[in-house]
Amino acid sequence: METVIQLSLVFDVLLGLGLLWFAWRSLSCPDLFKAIVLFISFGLLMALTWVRLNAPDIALAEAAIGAGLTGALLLAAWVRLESFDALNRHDGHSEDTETHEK
Amino acid sequence: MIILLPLIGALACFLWPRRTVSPGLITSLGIVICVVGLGWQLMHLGVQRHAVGGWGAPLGIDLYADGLSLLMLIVTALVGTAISFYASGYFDQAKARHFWPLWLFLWAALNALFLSADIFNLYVTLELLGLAAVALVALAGGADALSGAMRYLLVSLLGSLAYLLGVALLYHSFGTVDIALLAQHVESSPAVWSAAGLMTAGLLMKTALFPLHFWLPPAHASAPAPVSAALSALVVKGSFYILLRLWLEVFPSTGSLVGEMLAGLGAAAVIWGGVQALRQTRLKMLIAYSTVMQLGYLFLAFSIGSAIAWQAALILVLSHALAKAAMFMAAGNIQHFGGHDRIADLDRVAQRLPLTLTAFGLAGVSIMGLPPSGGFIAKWLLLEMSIRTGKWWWAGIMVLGGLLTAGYIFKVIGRAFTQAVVPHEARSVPFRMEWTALVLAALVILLGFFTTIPLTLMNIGAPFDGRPDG
Amino acid sequence: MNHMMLYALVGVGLFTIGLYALIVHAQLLRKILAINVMGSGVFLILVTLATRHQELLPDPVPHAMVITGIVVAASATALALALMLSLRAATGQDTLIEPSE
Amino acid sequence: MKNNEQVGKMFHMLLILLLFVMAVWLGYVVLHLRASPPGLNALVGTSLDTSGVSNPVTAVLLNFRGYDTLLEMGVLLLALLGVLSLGSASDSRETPPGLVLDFLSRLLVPVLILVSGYLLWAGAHAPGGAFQAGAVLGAAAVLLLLSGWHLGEQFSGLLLRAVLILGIGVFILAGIVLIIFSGNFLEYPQSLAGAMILMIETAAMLSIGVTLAALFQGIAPTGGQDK
Repeated sequence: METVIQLSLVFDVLLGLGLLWFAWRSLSCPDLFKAIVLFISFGLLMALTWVRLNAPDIALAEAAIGAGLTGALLLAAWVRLESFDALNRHDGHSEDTETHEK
Repeated sequence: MIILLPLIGALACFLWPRRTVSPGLITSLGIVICVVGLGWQLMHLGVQRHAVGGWGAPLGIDLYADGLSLLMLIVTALVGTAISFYASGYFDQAKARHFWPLWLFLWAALNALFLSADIFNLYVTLELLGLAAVALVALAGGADALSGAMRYLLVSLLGSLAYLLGVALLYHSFGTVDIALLAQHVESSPAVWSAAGLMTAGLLMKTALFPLHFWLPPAHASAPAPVSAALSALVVKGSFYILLRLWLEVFPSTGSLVGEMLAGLGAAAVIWGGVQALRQTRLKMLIAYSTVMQLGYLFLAFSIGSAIAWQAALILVLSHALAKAAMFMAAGNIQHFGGHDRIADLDRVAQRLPLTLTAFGLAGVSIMGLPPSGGFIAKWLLLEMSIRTGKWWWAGIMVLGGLLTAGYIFKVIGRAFTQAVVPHEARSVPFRMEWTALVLAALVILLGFFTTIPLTLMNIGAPFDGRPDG
Repeated sequence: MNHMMLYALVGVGLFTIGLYALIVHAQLLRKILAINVMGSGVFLILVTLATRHQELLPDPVPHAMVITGIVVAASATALALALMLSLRAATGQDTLIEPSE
Repeated sequence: MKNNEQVGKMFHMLLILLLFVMAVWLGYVVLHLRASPPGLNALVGTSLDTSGVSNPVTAVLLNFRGYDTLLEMGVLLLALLGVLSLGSASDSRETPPGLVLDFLSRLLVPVLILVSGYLLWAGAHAPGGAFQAGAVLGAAAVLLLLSGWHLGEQFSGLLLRAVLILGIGVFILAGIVLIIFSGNFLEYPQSLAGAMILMIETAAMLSIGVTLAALFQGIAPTGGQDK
């Protein structure tokens, strides 16, 4: 019994740290595409957290809407941004997106 | 139901995009009739409470209408109808099909907001309001408007999240999200302070109180004219209304440090907004900064705190809504007429658009707080109360603010009367666009003579007695 | 008090990280991500606080609120992304611009 | 220039400090909330029998706080209106769907539709419900879009718009009809509550699915069909 509680505590700590880590990486990594992928993984971790918190309804919503749909929208938007960049480069006045990064 | 009507209107406009104008106008008139009906109910039957779904708080959501909500609904109905008429002349076919559903959604959100008695439900209406407003700003197209809209969206979302976090803390402290029930239970604790702080900060952001006003001028100035009118006249008042409700009913505020702080920020907004408005070279930017400034006045009431001060603030809300809508419409006419809104090149508008300029002038009278106008009564009451409560420094701020306002209003009017050297390629302004602006401006002057009517109306249910009355 | 409260702290952390990133980063897509992370933090707090008593079933009201919140957040994100793309098409930038005179 | 940088750095440090203080304070507050949260748990429990569904979350979403959900559908539709009003400044770059994607969509779409139907049905008594089901349906539609199936001409059609507003429309209509019958907006009579909720949810699911797909179309690169 003791060990089960211990184990679940370890699991919770790991999951919590994982959430924070993914969020931080997603918001700070210089590559936008990676950031989006990290964000989607973050959403899936959130879904896992909802299950852990006894909230399966939210877990479903988060996985479907939070991670899935938002993720799809983000990726779609990213592709559009990239194609703008490609177009610009083609026209000769290339502009580097990464300059806006800190 | 006042909320449903615009919603249905919005849906109808979305469904049949080719003929949006007539359902839009019919809906506007319908809302006016509904609001009048609600007013009649309130006057004869007193405060109304409606339990949606029949559950009642705390399980369900309650709608609640007293004098305060009624007054806000009336302002919205008046200005909203004017905006509808104005917009029916302003937009071309392609824009109109997007404008009408969005605008009616915005109206629905406002009405829902003024009637809600549930802080989580208020969150949803805030989001509805914010998204509608942002989409409307973006309707103008062009880099300025899009950037303004984007900034507005981010600020609005941030404000909502801060507000929601406050809601979470309150819910878990007291197990309810109903305003009246919260008012009975709330006691001072760190959680309540944090909730109050978070919600206030979030709402201030949306109300654009100095120094959180940075997003307002670009968004309001770059939007299409009827939208600017709606934003400045109504949308910022929505979050102000929630602030008022919260501090009057939920959080014990009177005489506290927070009230003084809000009033201090308000005073800063008056000065800063005034100076910035004087410095602008574009008419719509000037009017937008004037909004920042006039919003500052409202927050002075948080320090003075007496019932009369609150009433004065609400009269100011009413007159500012009318006057500012008229001003933005006038600016829209000028822009439509000359194709630009550079103040330096405003010459000869006086001869060409006499109605528009009269509207601008009349609205200016109220904004400056000169008699006879609603703005005068409101500012006079505020002034008197601040001196009577011994807080004369606010009176000083108000006088200084009045001078600044006079400065920028005359800057515009003076320019408009100078002779032009180069004749403009002018487009004619639709008849109803000029008249709508004028009617609104005339209303605000009339308000100066009939201040007692809104005063009686807003006291139904005694929302300012500092006591919850749920 | 139980160790579920850990997640409330994580929620606070997410809210803070998101706010930091929102202010510091100029790129709009990043700001949108940041807002979403902040939202997740708020939702986490909203639900976790309901689990303070383990013997009770989880409180469904915050759950419903969070589902509402998730849908609202997704809608707002969609609008934000569309705005960002239009802005990009209009200005060639993916950051906010100062209003021109 | 250097001066500017230093000011920026100081501002940055100040920001971190402020946020840190905020986080610690919030953490403290969160951990020290009043020990006895009343919650609405008990109340939901006792009212659940009369709500027409046995999943408490669905009961809250569709019955007790159904009005929130109504407005929320409004938010969703509004977002779509906003996206549409921005118009697609899209480049007309068509990517032919890969073989894998094509195959995947053929296989997955029917499964997803089935899943969404199940989620909708299960929502009454188990985790699930209109939003989750709608999202899955939306995912199916997005897959279709990705594999080159365009909404195209129909997109501006009356039929599509009718489906988009179906959810909120049925919701409002139900509310108004219920005013007449029970005196309160959205007050379900007990015997019909289950059926009405299912009806509203079905309409909502369809609308949500199509709205989400349309949102995707509004943003996605392959969405532009105007050459």
